[in-house]
Amino acid sequence: MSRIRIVVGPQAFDLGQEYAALVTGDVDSGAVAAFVGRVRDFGSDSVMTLEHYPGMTEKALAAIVDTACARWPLAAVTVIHRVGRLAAGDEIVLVLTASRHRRAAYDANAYIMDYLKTEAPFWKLEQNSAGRQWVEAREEDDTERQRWEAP
Amino acid sequence: MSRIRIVVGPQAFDLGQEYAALVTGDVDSGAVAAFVGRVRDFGSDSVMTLEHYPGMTEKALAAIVDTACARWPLAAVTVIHRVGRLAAGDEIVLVLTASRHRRAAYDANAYIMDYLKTEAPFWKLEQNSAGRQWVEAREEDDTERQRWEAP
Amino acid sequence: MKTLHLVYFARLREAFGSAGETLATDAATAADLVAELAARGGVWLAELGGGRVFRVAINQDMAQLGDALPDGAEVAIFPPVTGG
Amino acid sequence: MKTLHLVYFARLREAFGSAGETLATDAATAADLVAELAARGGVWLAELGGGRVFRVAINQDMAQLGDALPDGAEVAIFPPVTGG
Repeated sequence: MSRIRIVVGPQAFDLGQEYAALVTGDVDSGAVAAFVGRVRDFGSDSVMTLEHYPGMTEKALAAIVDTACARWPLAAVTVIHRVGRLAAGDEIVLVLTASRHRRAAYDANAYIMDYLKTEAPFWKLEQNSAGRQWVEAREEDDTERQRWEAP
Repeated sequence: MSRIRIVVGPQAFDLGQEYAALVTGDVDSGAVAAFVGRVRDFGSDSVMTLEHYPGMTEKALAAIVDTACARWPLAAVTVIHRVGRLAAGDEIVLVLTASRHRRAAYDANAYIMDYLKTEAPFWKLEQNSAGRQWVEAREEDDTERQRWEAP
Repeated sequence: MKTLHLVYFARLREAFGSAGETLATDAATAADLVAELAARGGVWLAELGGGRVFRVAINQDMAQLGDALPDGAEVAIFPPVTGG
Repeated sequence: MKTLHLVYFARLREAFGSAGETLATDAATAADLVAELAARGGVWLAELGGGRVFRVAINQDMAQLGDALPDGAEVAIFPPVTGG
């Protein structure tokens, strides 16, 4: 069984602390991959608001992580996604994957991010001095997800 | 120009601190990938000693990172590799890659690790109550490197 | 007649001026429901009438338009997701 | 005649009982040098005579056996690397 931690909420996270919590006492995971997604600057006074679908969000993330755990030998997975108001440079999402194998840690991490980007119900609203707009989904994200579905 | 930090030495590193140093003041890198390689437990009282080729090590790592920077749009890269005596659970290597693009951060990170594993002059000696032995190179590592060389 | 609990998110929530509603309907599938809502005209037609892309979830699972709607289901309609 | 600064690492350093040596030689290529060392017999032949895999670096760059050896070069011989 993989150790799984999924958090959705407004609180900031600390990569160092999450890494330490993931690996403490684990002398079998030779490989840990991490991904941090951050708010990019999109103009003066830029503020991003992350909306989500409470309940479904956690369910969707759990399903994605379970699928990753079935596909790769993972000792532990952490997924944290923030919601609410964020500023440029703030962290949005963290994915940590621990495995005996380097390739499994990398691939499972990218898999989780690719599915999170296309299946987990979060929406970004960008606001700055020029106005406000909902971020449009990128076709590229669908393409990146699809590579995991190839026969 | 990418910001590049390469460290080879006996000191432990702190993922959280290295991440913070990498991204502080950078509101353009929406994606940061990290990889941490750790000493796996290989028996009671296990101790690992990392030997390297001073001078060539730094040169080889710099060449690998430069190639990655030419191939992907990277804002910053950190590579830290420890040498000397390490115990089970200790961190050996850290690679951090920051980019505007998620896929670039992941791929450049895996590329650097794959080349580090096959081109950078480090050698692992394992010692425990059962004896001592130099770790043998794994064919798998060559295979993983070769996928970056496909036409 | 069945009862559905509809919820709207993000751009659609703002366009409809509503976070959700409880609806008594004969819609058998998600496609039927979407057609019924689009028939309201105005912003409903603009968003659900074919011109724009949207997603449907039934009881908090991503669904296809052909999927059946159980009585009492929570049905969410929202734009393609943009988290991460 | 040229002068080479040889360095050995890891398992080879231990097998040869030496971290390196300065050698006056006529070896034109890395292959010539390896043949000259293997001709010493014993552990040199065992490690460099074809039975085991090793790597060569010339002036701290990975090299092929056919590569030329400049006068004064630092030539390293070591097992396949196992870092990371």
